[in-house]
Amino acid sequence: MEIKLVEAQLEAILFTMGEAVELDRLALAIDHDEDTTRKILQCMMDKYDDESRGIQIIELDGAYQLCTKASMYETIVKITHIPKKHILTDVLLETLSIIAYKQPITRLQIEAIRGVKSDHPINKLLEYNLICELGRMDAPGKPILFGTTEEFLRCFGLQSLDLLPAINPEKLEDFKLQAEEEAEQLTLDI
Amino acid sequence: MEIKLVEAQLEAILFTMGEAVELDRLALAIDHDEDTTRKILQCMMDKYDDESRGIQIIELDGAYQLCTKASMYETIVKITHIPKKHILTDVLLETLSIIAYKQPITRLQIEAIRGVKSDHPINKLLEYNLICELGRMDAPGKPILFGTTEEFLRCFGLQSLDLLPAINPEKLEDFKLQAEEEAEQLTLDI
Amino acid sequence: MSIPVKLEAFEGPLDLLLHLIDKNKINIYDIPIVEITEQYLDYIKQMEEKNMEIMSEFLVMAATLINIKSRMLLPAPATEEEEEIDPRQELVDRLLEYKMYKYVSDQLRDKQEDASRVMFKSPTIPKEIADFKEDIDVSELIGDLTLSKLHEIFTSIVKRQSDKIDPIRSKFGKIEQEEFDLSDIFTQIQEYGIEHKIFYFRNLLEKQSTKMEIIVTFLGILELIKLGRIKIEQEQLFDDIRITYLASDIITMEEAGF
Repeated sequence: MEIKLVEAQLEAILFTMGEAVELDRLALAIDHDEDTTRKILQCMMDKYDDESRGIQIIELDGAYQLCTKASMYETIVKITHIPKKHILTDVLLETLSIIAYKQPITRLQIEAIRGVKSDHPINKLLEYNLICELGRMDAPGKPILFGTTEEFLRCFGLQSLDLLPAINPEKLEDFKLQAEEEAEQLTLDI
Repeated sequence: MEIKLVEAQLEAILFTMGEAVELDRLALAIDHDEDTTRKILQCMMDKYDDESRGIQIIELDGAYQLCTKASMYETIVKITHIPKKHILTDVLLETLSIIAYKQPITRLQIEAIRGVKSDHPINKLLEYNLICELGRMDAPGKPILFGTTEEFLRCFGLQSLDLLPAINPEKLEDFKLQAEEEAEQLTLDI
Repeated sequence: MSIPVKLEAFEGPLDLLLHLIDKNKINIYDIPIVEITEQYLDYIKQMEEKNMEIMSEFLVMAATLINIKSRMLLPAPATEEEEEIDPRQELVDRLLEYKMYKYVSDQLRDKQEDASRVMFKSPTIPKEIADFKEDIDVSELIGDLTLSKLHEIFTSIVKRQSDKIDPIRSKFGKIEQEEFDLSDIFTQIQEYGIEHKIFYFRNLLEKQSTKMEIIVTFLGILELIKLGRIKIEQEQLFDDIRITYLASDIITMEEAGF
């Protein structure tokens, strides 16, 4: 049935767009006049009223948008509060150990050691707040220097701190110099 | 009816989250066990099949995600610009196929099949998040093992790795039969 | 014979080989090695690209083809009951496997084409909900990981890295243009000869020498013997070679007629 197809099209459009879409644009997309389109939307809105639906179509000033029903709020709060399982995989551990013992270090330097692109583990470690950006290296492209966070050190206890290279500002400068030299060699090697 | 409410909740969750949500998290959010949750989702998927619906629920390796139906593509293109996905070159696709079918696999194993160095395609596939590191092989040199990601399943419309296009056994049989026939005629045509 | 297809179009040595097999409409199991080898070498000759890394992979395949060719030309060693193993078998297996992956990658391409018609939606979690997303508990994440464990992991990475460096091959370095010009070395040996009259081959290689340098120097010595400008003696096998410079002037390679 043709009307069913049009309903499907409108649902697909509103879903993809996410935001409110004006009636005239919707009408154009489904090849119908605005009056018909409005009627079809109205009809859809009634269907969405069914209690088995968690989403609804709302009208905002002649534009239409798909969104969740207000009654679903608690459920959404609930799912976003279910803690995700975070684990330090071998890949993350390996990357973390390199950063801990070689900091400050750039992404390229990490990749040179690991032999593989490492954006993914680096991003994960940043998300986990185990590493952070220490600044930028004074080298072409101003690459970001990574190091471990205070949080990371705290979790390992102060006693163990001496096992890691301390990052005092002077040392950081030294490291930067070193890192720059290494970066030069890196480019030469490529 | 309670079941209707649960369906509404699941729809709201999937709509809000946008990305794929694992079965165990969905189950926790709606206070049901995973088996029941799976059955409800299955039932919802059937309902979404109706021709008046423009969206569908897809399963990706035990996670569920809401998306438009493929048949809605032309209509959506009419109203909005759809960003081009990464176009995979032959090299990337070939490398990705080998990884998909042979995972977990090391770089050297990939190179042995392709007969050519493969750092570049591997790094590109990592960048596109189509493959990931699975860890390291317990062998000399501890080489990195690669495998495909959820994004890979999504990009190729696969529910799980089991549903990779089968390497057509008939085709292989054909090859073998051909070879046997020819082996009889095989002369050392130097 | 003109070859219209650019070599760069091939993904690798197997790809080129498959192309040739396709082009000649022959079965993988029955590759006429001689013809294919010749065509293959033709392609490599067209290779203008100076990328030695890529080039070397094609050359390895060429060497494999030539190896198979020569094994097929040689009479097979008499074996009792064992069936004769076709020297092409290994190549056939590799080609078949490669071909199969090319075949499935076509299927995957279609799948991707279909799947790209499906649209997703980005998350629309209300801001106030997203905001009270709890922080990740770092100490829980770290769990029973200790610094010494972390150190252990780091050490093993460092160790792995040094293991990776092949002590012999790492000295080969990259494939580069020959740095040692025979005519330069030719002159240098004579200069050394005039100064020292009697010396040892080892003396010529006092600095850390590369394999290539040794070879070129040795070639220089051979040329000078041929010209009668030096005399060499070696007491025993593997003894250092004693060189006596007989001439009293220096000639260039051009003058010597090379």
